[in-house]
Amino acid sequence: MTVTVRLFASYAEILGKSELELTIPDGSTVADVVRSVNGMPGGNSLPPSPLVAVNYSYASSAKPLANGDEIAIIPPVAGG
Amino acid sequence: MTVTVRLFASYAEILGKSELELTIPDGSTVADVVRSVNGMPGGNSLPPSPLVAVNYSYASSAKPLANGDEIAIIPPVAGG
Amino acid sequence: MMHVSLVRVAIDIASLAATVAKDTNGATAVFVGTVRSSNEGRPVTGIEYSAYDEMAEREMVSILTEASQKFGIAEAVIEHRLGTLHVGDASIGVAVAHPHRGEAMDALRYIVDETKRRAPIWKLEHYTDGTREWVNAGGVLET
Amino acid sequence: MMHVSLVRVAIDIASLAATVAKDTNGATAVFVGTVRSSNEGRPVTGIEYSAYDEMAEREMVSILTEASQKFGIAEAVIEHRLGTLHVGDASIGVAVAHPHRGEAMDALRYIVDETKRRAPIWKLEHYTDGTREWVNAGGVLET
Repeated sequence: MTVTVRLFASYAEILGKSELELTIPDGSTVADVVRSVNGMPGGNSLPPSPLVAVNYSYASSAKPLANGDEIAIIPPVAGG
Repeated sequence: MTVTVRLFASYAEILGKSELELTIPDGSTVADVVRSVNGMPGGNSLPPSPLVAVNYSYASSAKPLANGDEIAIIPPVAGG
Repeated sequence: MMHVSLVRVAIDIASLAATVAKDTNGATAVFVGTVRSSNEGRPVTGIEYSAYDEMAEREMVSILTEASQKFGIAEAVIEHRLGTLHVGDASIGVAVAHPHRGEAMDALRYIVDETKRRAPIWKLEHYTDGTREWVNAGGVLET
Repeated sequence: MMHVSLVRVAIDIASLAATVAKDTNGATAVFVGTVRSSNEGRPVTGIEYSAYDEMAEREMVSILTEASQKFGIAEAVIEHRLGTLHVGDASIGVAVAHPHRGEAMDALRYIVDETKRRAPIWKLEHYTDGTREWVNAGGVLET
């Protein structure tokens, strides 16, 4: 299945991109996607367990994913 | 000695006046002035121990007064 | 900038906020009290506000001084309107600024609560049936 | 009226307050966050705000819904600005109205705190020495 991964702020700078498509095995979880991103060039500068949202809601690392999901890796927020 | 007594809001309506001069014996206290006001026409509708300010600060009923003091009898406040 | 005033014109929330603005403050908290269309179930047409002016101003200055000591605020303003107000009109405006939001909101609450508790200001409420009543006149009295 | 928005124009505090005004509400509480001239001792020239727009809006709507359940508020608005802001510019404006002041101020604090904690929005701070830094990027990370 294919999912979209979105990166923001410092994480987008570190990886040099803000969006990518990943093809992953059925049954993959948030943790699997994070591990893939950590393995990309620059990805080891990201924390091993960052905040993640799936389809615009915060999600745990154990959450199983579905085809077409949008996974966002969220740097520490600093709004306001 | 002579003091000024000021009345406000419902208390001014009850007594039909907002200011009066009182001549009182030396050594009089806030409580003595309140007792005088309670004894005036309508004054028995005021509480026996109202909030009182002397010279613009809240004061206890035992506070001794001086010539020229301004004693305000303060109905329950309801600002804002 | 600490400032208190009793006014007889409309309270302008934007100018209150501007009064406390400073480049070192990241947080501005504002409270506005307005005349409600009903109070304890009775429909209200308006409220007449009156005050013991000289004392109300001193009491509000004391409250700002206390807030400054408690919360470290250096910018705060209280504006209280007097006279006849109609439903929706602002009767009180308080603005506080501080470098950080927690202190700004703590100070705002303190100033609003203490002003309502201590400032010698009274409301004569007018109802749609033509009657009127001093608000809180039957409240608990303390020496 | 509950409303959230991400904007790229100046936040107008008077119009925020007007948005939540209603004759049955006696209390309006407003918070405005502005860009400070220094952060942790470093002189700031400006901040670039960016967001995960779709999620930030949903998260802010959730926060207003929670505030409505917790504090009984029916009128609240959050406006967050994005893009390049300079010292003194407002980055966030929150306004809440309620019949009574305690609930209005409780809800204000809840909405401001939760928005700062949960809305996916980031600040890239620019300093007078020409350097820049993602604010809080070294903060505690949680899953």
